[in-house]
Amino acid sequence: MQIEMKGIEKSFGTNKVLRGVDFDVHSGEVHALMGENGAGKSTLMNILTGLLKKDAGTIKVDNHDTTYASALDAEHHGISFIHQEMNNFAEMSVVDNMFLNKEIKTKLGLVDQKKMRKEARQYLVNLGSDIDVDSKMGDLTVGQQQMVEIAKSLMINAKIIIMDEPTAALTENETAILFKTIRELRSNSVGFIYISHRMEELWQICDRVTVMRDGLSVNTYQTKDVAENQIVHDMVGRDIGDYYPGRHPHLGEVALKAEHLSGKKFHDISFEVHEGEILGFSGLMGAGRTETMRALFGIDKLSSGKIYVAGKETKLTSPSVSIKKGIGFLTEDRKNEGLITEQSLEDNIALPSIDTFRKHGIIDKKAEDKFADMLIKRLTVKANNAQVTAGSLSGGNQQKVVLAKWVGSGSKILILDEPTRGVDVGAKKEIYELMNQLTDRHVAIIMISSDLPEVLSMSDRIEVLYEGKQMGVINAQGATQEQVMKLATGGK
Amino acid sequence: GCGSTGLSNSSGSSSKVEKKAPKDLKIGVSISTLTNPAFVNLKNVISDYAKKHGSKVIIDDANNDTSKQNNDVEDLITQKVDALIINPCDSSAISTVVKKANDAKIPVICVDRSADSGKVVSTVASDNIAGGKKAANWLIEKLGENAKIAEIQGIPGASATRERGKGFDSIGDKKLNIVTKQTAQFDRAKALTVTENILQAHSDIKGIFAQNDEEAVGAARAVKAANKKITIIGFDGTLASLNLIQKGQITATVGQQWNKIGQESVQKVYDHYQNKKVPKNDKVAVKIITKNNVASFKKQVYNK
Amino acid sequence: MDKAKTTKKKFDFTKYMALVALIILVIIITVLNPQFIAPNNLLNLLRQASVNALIAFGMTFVILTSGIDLSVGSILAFTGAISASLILGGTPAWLAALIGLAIGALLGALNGVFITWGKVTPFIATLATMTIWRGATYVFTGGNPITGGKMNTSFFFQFVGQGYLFGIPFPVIITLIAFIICYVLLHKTAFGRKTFALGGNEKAAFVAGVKTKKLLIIIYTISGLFAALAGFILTSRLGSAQPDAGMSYEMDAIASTVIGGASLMGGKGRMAGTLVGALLIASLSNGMNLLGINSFYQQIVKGVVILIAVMIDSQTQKNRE
Amino acid sequence: MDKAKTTKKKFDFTKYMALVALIILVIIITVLNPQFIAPNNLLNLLRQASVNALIAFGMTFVILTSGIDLSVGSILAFTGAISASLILGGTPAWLAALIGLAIGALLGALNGVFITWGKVTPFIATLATMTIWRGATYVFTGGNPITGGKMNTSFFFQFVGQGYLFGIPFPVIITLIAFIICYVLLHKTAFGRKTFALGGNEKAAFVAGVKTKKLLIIIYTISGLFAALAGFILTSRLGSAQPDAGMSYEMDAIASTVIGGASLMGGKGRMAGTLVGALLIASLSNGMNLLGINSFYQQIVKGVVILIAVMIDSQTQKNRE
Ligand SMILES: Nc1ncnc2c1ncn2[C@@H]1O[C@H](COP(=O)(O)OP(=O)(O)OP(=O)(O)O)[C@@H](O)[C@H]1O
Ligand SMILES: Nc1ncnc2c1ncn2[C@@H]1O[C@H](COP(=O)(O)OP(=O)(O)OP(=O)(O)O)[C@@H](O)[C@H]1O
Ligand SMILES: [Mg+2]
Ligand SMILES: [Mg+2]
Repeated sequence: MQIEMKGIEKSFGTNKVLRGVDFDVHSGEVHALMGENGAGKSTLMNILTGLLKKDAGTIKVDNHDTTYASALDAEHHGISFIHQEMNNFAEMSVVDNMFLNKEIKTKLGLVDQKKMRKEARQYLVNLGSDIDVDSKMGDLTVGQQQMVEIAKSLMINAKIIIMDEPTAALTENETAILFKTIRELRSNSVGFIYISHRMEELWQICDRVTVMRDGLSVNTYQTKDVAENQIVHDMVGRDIGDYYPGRHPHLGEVALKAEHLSGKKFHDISFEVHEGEILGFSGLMGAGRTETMRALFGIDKLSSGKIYVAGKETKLTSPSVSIKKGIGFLTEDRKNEGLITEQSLEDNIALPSIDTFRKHGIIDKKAEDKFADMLIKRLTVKANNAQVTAGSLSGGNQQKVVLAKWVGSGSKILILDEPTRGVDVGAKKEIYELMNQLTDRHVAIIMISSDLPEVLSMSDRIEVLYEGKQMGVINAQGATQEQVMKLATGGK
Repeated sequence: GCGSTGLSNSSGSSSKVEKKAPKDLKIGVSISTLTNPAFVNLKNVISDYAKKHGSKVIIDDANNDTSKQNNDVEDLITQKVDALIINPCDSSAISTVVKKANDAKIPVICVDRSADSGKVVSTVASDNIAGGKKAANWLIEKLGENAKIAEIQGIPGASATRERGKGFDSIGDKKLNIVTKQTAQFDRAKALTVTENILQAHSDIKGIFAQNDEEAVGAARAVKAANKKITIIGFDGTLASLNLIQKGQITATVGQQWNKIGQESVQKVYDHYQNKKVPKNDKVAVKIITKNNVASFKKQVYNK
Repeated sequence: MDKAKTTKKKFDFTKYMALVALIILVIIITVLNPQFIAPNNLLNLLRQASVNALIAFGMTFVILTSGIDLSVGSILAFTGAISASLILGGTPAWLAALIGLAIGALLGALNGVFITWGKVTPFIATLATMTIWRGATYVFTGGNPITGGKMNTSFFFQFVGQGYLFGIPFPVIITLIAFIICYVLLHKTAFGRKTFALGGNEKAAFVAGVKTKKLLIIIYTISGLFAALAGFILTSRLGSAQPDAGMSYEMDAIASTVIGGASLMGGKGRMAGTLVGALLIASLSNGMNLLGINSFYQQIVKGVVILIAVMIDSQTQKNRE
Repeated sequence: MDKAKTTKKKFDFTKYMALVALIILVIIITVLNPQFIAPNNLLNLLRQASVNALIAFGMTFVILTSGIDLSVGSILAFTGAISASLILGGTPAWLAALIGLAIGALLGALNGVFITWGKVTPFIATLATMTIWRGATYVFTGGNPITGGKMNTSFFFQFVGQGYLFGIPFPVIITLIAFIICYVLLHKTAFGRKTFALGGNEKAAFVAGVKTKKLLIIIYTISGLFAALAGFILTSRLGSAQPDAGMSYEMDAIASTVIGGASLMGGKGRMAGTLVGALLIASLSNGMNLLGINSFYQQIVKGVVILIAVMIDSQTQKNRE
């Protein structure tokens, strides 16, 4: 199968998102699609699979002009789309998720649960997965959910599989399994369109890469013939050099100290972080890093342990208490816990500090406006003004808005959970620079990251967790990926 | 026979009533609503009278819901009461359970409203149609023919609304100038609002017929607030309206003799179990209550 | 054998909270008044439950989609009145019933259209149609019950609400059949899967090719249809179409569904749960009548029982997570 | 100056759909019956709107959190009955009013507790308490209105519902003051911001330090408080506490809020919109009374108007996106 898209254009209202994109893919290759947040990658794929209508351009499938009426139509023609945001049904079982809208029916027209179960299990086994097909989708880890999605593509005998940031939430292990699967399928002449913000994956798994910028396709390369710099340059339109700015910490007093923290998914975690320090938390997905920090911040219950803020023992029973103590928490789930997407940047940014704008009980709107404008400028959020809704921004800019609100609330201790997940390289660099600026002003940062190069480059020390237990702490200076991985996989 | 398919799952033949004294009787009472003072009073009269004679009473309240009432009566039948006193929400809808009671050979007395079909020992009721006619005639007498009046109707579809309206309109439509008919759902607050609005649209009306006393009370408040002199006649004879008649804020009401209705209905049960002859219909007279006779009526019905 | 065992999930106690509550209730009432479990009373109870149960079956589909249908009571009254007047006018009762059902389905579909194409939230759309069809019923009937005439002589008409088959009230049999159909439809067909999917994640369902608008319209159609079926049965039971029939029935239906474990957020619910919920509510009313509890207190007890039943359910759900 | 201009958004017509609808309605009614805009009638209309408006103000907060409060009518009746019986018993009217308000607030808080700690969805929690407090009202009053005695002689009691200040009915003045307080509270204070945040994304608000449980309880308390205030005014207007007062008032309040642009999904709504919604509903009833429209048709018209108003709103919202 051969797909050729030419001169694709698309506008949302007055916002012209695609301005003439050329892209092609054929069976048996993995073709990467790279580009900054908001470059239009997902939109292009939505057009290909019939979820959106193009304004102009042609799509040729095996040299025939083709427009799919719906995602289902595209699937019938062998094109499967694994979306960026998990499009599944948390309350339904794995089988039901896999067979939704393509149920196997008995002669009576009822669903043939037995047959569906058997087939579902078979597809998963083929992928080397032992997921229980009767368990609720919502009970699976993100990686397992991803596997189910891939099994779904196999189920329809897809000739072309589109993966939109599949590894953003996968563990190293799961990523390895995924890549193995992709390679196998590729050798069985399945084609892939592979969207990712992770540079290194280009050379691990992709044959060709097309770079998009501002709704245009800039260049297409054979990956073996191109260097990272070139891709980055094409993506952001300029050279950004090494996007890890490096660390030059000046450590102050101990800002936060945790002793023997235990909770649902972690046991006996102790650590301390100094003013001006970035303490990295590494580990495989599900290692319990998020749970530890959620409990520390007061979102979930801590079953035991002591916390000292600036040397004094403190009970952080709820986020509001933690905020008062000068702690901020950028959650890993931006959409559900970080932002109120329907509300303005200003409302979002001012929320944790809203009580400080009270003047005789009334909000001082002018002061609030100024505050929001100042933070938007300082964190270089790309937005027309502070009144646009948070949901209308690209991922990287949304992340900066979340950072802005914690910076604005005067946090002396910032917990950043996957701060650059789903964020393009340009924005990534800006976020790293921001982190450096903050530590220069004596803010203590705890950074959870599943991105090893990021942890190694941006932390001063690295705590490694494995299955809820603390495996050890590594000085980031001179540490290697192997060192971290060894601890993260439980090795000593 | 037709086996187990049919309209009834019990069968049998009728037999003579076995004599029972009041103190041996368990009487099931189903009242249409207990949120209307008139029916609360009816309930009290029935239960006082029955208890005075040593009978047991079980009282259910249908909440103005015909199908709840059917359920209630079925449940009373299950409890094997000796007699049913039913104050139907609706004459037609009650018939099916009356038939069930007939099947179970439980005598039924209907109060205030009749049952369209099924065997009823006796129906004790005020004559609502006659009451409506009386109200119309009284207004004509008081205000003259073709006087401009407003009619405030009850809950659409309720039998009291239909019958009182039917009686009133049968005369009023011809001999009075009914400028507007609006519903206030038998509700005091709604009657207040509706009357305010009616006074706005028709500032020259001379009289108001409210289909129950709750509405009359609401109307009276609106009239008083607007500083108007308008003749108001209600229906029921509740304490609240009798008090306002004494104060001159309501001119009159079509008074039902709840005490008589309640006592008679229980007495019919007793008579039935003494094998006495019980009249099929006991129309308890309604009468126009005005300032002149309100005191004695109040004494008679409420003992106040 | 062994394989089947491993795939079987372990017994999930929390799924049966409503049933446990029902059993406890039945035991309490029976202890206080043994007449409660007399076969005759149980048949009564089932018949009393049937109208609400039927409405609740339709409501279950609606609630699964995170919708709500407040208009069921008005549709019940409107279609009941139309069927009754058709019978009076000489239409064969079975045809009148069919026409009533068809109109119920149509009004349900209309709700669906307002919700999908009109983009009005279900609560408001059905609040509006509740008012409209109630008004229409009053206009149609002139506020009078429709009764008498051929309604008293038609065997079919009488049988539907008042008849017995093998000693079991016919409405109970209808409800049982309806339950089986709904159960299969919801839990054993592609339609049911799509309903769950739509309720769980409407966007994802759409992406997966579920025709969400069409599905929603069908679901509201089902709700309207069941309201009309309940309406015909009620009309037959009462021997009369009351213009104010079915008022506030939506609340009991919703309560039954939620007691049965459905979530108003959608995506969660079971037909058997709804049936149990409807039985619980009917047992409560019937039981309190048998116990001679003052009707004022009945309301309080009912509210408290609903609250407790739902609270136990949500607490156990929480612990499960 | 310049800066202020750039941050100002351009005039957003779609925000004022409800107002446009109200104006159109007023024009239509006035053309058909000019008495409608007689000052006297307008004052009447405002007074008639006040009870619903007060309830709707409280409901706006609730709906903003994606909640719902079905119990307002029962709280109104219950607190009205308690205040009235206190006055009869010799308590000074102002104290009776305060006690009524306090109980209303308490019952509201109880709703909040069931919803937050009990984890019951607002619809079901308040459906249950609606039943419970209605039953309690019947028990308390024995089904009889509470009236007469000191209620007729207390100036304060009479004045609240029936008095005039500068020629304006006192309930209207109370409503106006309540509106200003609610407006400021919702749009100008941290409390209001948090309410919007909670409605927009409860989890995100919690992480941002909003005490969501406490906030929800306060919001249901406000709703209960306003229901009680409306109850006292209604009791005073009627000179009597009716046990069935306030029945189904929740529906009008919800409709007012939604017509005013609030979304039942939470996070969206405006106090001024709610006021306009309440005025629209009151104008509709008042106007149809003035026009002498058959009460059966009044219901149909009301349903249709609600449907159209909300549909226009959601359609223009769609275009805006
Ligand atoms: N349905 C929509 N309506 C309006 N604008 C949209 C819509 N979908 C996408 N956009 C806008 O189109 C632009 C391109 O979005 P798209 O999701 O295609 O970016 P992307 O390249 O996939 O970014 P990311 O890497 O963050 O996933 C963005 O500015 C986005 O805000
Ligand atoms: N709020 C939540 N509700 C349900 N599941 C969650 C929640 N947060 C995390 N999980 C899941 O629980 C498991 C434990 O993840 P956790 O986030 O604690 O690990 P982690 O080490 O922080 O990993 P990472 O942050 O890389 O996801 C993961 O599979 C995750 O998807
Ligand atoms: Mg994307
Ligand atoms: Mg995590």
